[in-house]
Amino acid sequence: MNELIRQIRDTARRLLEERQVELVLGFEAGPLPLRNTPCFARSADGADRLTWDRACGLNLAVFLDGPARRIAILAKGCDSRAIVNLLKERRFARENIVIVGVPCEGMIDRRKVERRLGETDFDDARFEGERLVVRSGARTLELPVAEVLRDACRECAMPTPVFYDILLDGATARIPAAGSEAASPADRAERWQRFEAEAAKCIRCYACRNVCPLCYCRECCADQSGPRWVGPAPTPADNQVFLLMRALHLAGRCVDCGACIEACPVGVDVRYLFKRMEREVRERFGYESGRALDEKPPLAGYGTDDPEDFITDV
Amino acid sequence: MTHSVQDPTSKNQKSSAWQPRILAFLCNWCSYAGADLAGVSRLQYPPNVRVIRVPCSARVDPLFILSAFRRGADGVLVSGCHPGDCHYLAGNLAARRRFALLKALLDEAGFEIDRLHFSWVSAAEGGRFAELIHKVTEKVRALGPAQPLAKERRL
Amino acid sequence: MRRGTITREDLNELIRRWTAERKVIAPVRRDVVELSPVGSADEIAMDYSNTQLPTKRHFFRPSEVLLRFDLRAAPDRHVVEAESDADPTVLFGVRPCEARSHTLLDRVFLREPYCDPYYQQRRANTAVVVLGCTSAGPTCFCTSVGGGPNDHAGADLFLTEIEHGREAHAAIYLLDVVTERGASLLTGFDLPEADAGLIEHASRAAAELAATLKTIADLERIRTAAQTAFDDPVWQAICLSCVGCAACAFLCPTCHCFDIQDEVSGGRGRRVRNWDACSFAHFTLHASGHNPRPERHQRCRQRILHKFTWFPENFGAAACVGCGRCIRACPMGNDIRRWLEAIGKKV
Amino acid sequence: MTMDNKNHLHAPVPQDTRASTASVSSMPSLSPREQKPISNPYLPLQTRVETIRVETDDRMLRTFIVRFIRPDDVERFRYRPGQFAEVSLLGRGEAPIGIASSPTEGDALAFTIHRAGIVTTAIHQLRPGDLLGVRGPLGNGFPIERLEGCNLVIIGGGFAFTTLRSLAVYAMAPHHRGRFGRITILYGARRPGLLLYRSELREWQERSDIEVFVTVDAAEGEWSGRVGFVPAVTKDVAPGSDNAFALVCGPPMMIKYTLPILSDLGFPPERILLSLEMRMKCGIGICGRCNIGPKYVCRDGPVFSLAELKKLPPEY
Repeated sequence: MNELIRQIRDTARRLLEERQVELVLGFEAGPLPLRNTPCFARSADGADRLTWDRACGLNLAVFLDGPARRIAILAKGCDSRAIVNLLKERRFARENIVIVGVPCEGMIDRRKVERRLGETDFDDARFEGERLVVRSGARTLELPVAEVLRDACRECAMPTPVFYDILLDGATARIPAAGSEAASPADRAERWQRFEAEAAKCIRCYACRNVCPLCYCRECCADQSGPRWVGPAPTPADNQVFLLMRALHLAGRCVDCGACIEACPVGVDVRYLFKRMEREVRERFGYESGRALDEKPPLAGYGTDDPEDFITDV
Repeated sequence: MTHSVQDPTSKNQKSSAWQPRILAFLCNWCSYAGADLAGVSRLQYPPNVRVIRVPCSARVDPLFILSAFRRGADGVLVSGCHPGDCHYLAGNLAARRRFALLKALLDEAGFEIDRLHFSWVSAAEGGRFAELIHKVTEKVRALGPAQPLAKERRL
Repeated sequence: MRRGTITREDLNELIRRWTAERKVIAPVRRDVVELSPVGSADEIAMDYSNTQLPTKRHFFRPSEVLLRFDLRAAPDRHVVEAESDADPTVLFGVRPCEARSHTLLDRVFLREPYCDPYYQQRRANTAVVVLGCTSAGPTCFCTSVGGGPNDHAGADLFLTEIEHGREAHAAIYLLDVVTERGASLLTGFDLPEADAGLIEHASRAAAELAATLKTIADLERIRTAAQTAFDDPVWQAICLSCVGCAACAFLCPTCHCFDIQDEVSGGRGRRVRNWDACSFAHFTLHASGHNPRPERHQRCRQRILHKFTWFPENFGAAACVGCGRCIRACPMGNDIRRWLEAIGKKV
Repeated sequence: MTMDNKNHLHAPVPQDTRASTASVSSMPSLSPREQKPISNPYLPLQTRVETIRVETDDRMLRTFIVRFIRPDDVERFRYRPGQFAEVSLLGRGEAPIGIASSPTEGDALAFTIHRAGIVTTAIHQLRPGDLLGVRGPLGNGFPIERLEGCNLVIIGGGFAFTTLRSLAVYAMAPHHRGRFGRITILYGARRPGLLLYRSELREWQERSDIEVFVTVDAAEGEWSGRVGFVPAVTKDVAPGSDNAFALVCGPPMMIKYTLPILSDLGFPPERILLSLEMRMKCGIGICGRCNIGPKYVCRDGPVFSLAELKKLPPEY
């Protein structure tokens, strides 16, 4: 057991024993390699199940408005930013949650591993320093961790939470890579092809929406039936409208935690749309999602001198 | 699993018979009145625009716009009061943020963004409205029938 | 049942013949292994664990036109039945669990007196060539639900690799002719009889593989869960981290719920059925606002009991083939095997 | 409960293209393009709206009398009381609606439709002469054969009275009346303006061969009839349970309080029949949303005996 896991368990146990919280949200080992699953720890026993490694890619903030009144949550940098946004949107009371910040080394993109293997199944995966060793049947593959990290993690500027109640000592926090937002093709038709190809994969299971802590509408526009804005059929146009609307509804709110990409069972990845929204919001409105609790969300207000470069003039 | 919903006769070719169908959301207080003035002043502009009157440009949810394209509009125009002139003080300023993001998003996705226009037309600007419709219609016409996002052009 | 041997080379020749006269859909390795129409045998992956998506979408489309209508036509011609696209097809190289799932879906879609014509036509026009398993994936539990690496249910032809060969084309397979339809695929092909030793060897290998698969305890007893554990808190406990998406249902080879919607534009339109799932809250929502299953644990319970209690009651087998896709697909890492074990302790 | 297969919308599946559920490997041989046309249970039959009657003073319920456009569809749609149909408006969708008419009333069908969702709201906009799709008849209906020779106690509340009306009219028809014993009808609504089929109820009350009790929760206007909740009136009237069936349809609260009274009156659960409502799509037991445990309301129901329901989970 490594030092970080020991800290996590100790902290969880203490919070539960001191009755500061009823529940600690963390991760425990999942049924499959590289798949830690949410752990709902309510006792010292539960706390001892908690674990941590580079396969804790889900965003636990999705459970914050649920199963208990006072909750402690283990939060990576991106998770803590999601919590900031949820607090701004008054989803729960600040005093009811204890944020346990976990410095993040970056999470594995399972899809990248699968693509390297050419299989969705692997029997075993373990970390050996900066290498990931994956076994599938008789094949063993050694991959440098850096190559199979999520793009979001490779580009993450805030891997260590900036908003927390307790910050665990993670001297291992990685140094963020230089910002390298994946460039989109300059050619419009190529961009459309890319989007069309991603949207075509979508089966409309809504895993992306449902794992997203910020996608909490009581009734999603994709489910509304009167009027029916987005058809429920996984047809090209309906998928495209769904994905575009999701990106738009998360503009200025998405924290690039990557949970939706991780969740997708068929590998739809439209992170670049979300990144474009992030960039626009930053450049146009000077706003960073989840940076500070006292910054007003850009779409909750307006500016008198916002750029008008997109306006058709005559 | 995909259904062919496109009409092969009206797609892929910019025949002279084809006329773009443009949906315009006009705010009740300025742009709709501007359109009215254009009509009263007998200004000529292309008949390709179908107008939906809305109380304010801020009433226009991006979902309306995507839905219009999904249902086969070739172009969409949203027009409201000039910044500072909003009947509801700042509706158009709030809308401006949303539209900026929508347009950037569609650009990123590779949608032909010249199909989507935002503008400001006041109640006194009948001439400007006619000019705007000329400009928008020509831009959309140049692009031909909309393909991306369109589902229900012909079922 | 006739049993012969066939080399990969001869198999490729057969596939070439099939592609000339019908559609051949087979596993193809892209990013991961996917079912896809193929033009030649070279594209087919024969060395794979399982495809990302199940074969049900071939018979039961994610979105399917049930009828078309034109409100401008004469009143008795408003409705036009959707044209069939059930082309003659060979579904080649699918896993035994997939073929088994077809036999389960048959029980629903072809149950008398109603017969789903869209499903029926595709089923009637599709031959299934199964590739028996020689290894098991980490989520496989087919033996727990009546299947197995050598399960012939739903197969028209059944292939078992008996010699891997140094190079791909050198592989040798045992070929079982399971049905008439399978035999018709071999018309004009001289299939050498397999010798008893080979058959013996293949079935021993399959049995050994089956023995390595962990079985789920108490699965039989779970059939009584609706009676004995319907109100048990176990349902709330297992579904704590379920977020209510449909990844499990849409990737399940046997889940078959659907929705029917009309799409219309300018007087013309179509009535379409789309996949739907019991995990969605609006699945059972009445127009009045009443919902028989408003809570998440009720919906999880529905999913489990439908598969392991009620489907067996109605159709004589669990609505599960143990492919394990739901385990892999679950974004929250829920594992149906753990769920079943937890429930099994309560019945 | 037995199902009358003769009544179904389409011909049986041809033997050679039918997959047996018993044996898993009996699919037919494959020959290119061999597709027999089979009748399609998803296709609606087109009807034309003949008459529309506003039933209640809140205008939320209307009765639509419709007639098939193709004369031979009448024969394809032979139904029994208690069955329902997927009523559809092309472009809007389908909604499951109980058949309010009785097969004894001729070729026209009646649907009394509550305006609730998208489809029913659109149907309420229809005018005489408009088209309405009808897919069915679906469901088991009331078990007429079992009811034969028995007394019928028909208890309805609010707008759930539609299929009970079908049964009542069926049983009262001259050539059927003799097949049943005493017929007692108890029907209630919240107030007089919400009673369905008011003029018909008055006619029934004139008849000597049936007993009709109409009640409202609260009187208003010129109402001179009974005032009281259906369960209370049931207790009051106390229909005998000897050789009798109780057929109950109504809102959940009415059912909840009526059932114990029926038990007290000596009705065994096997002889209390209820007709259920559930969200449905396919109507033929495939799409999976109207189940109560292993039973599909669309296919195994909508009529269940209380004895059957007691064996099912309380999820409806």
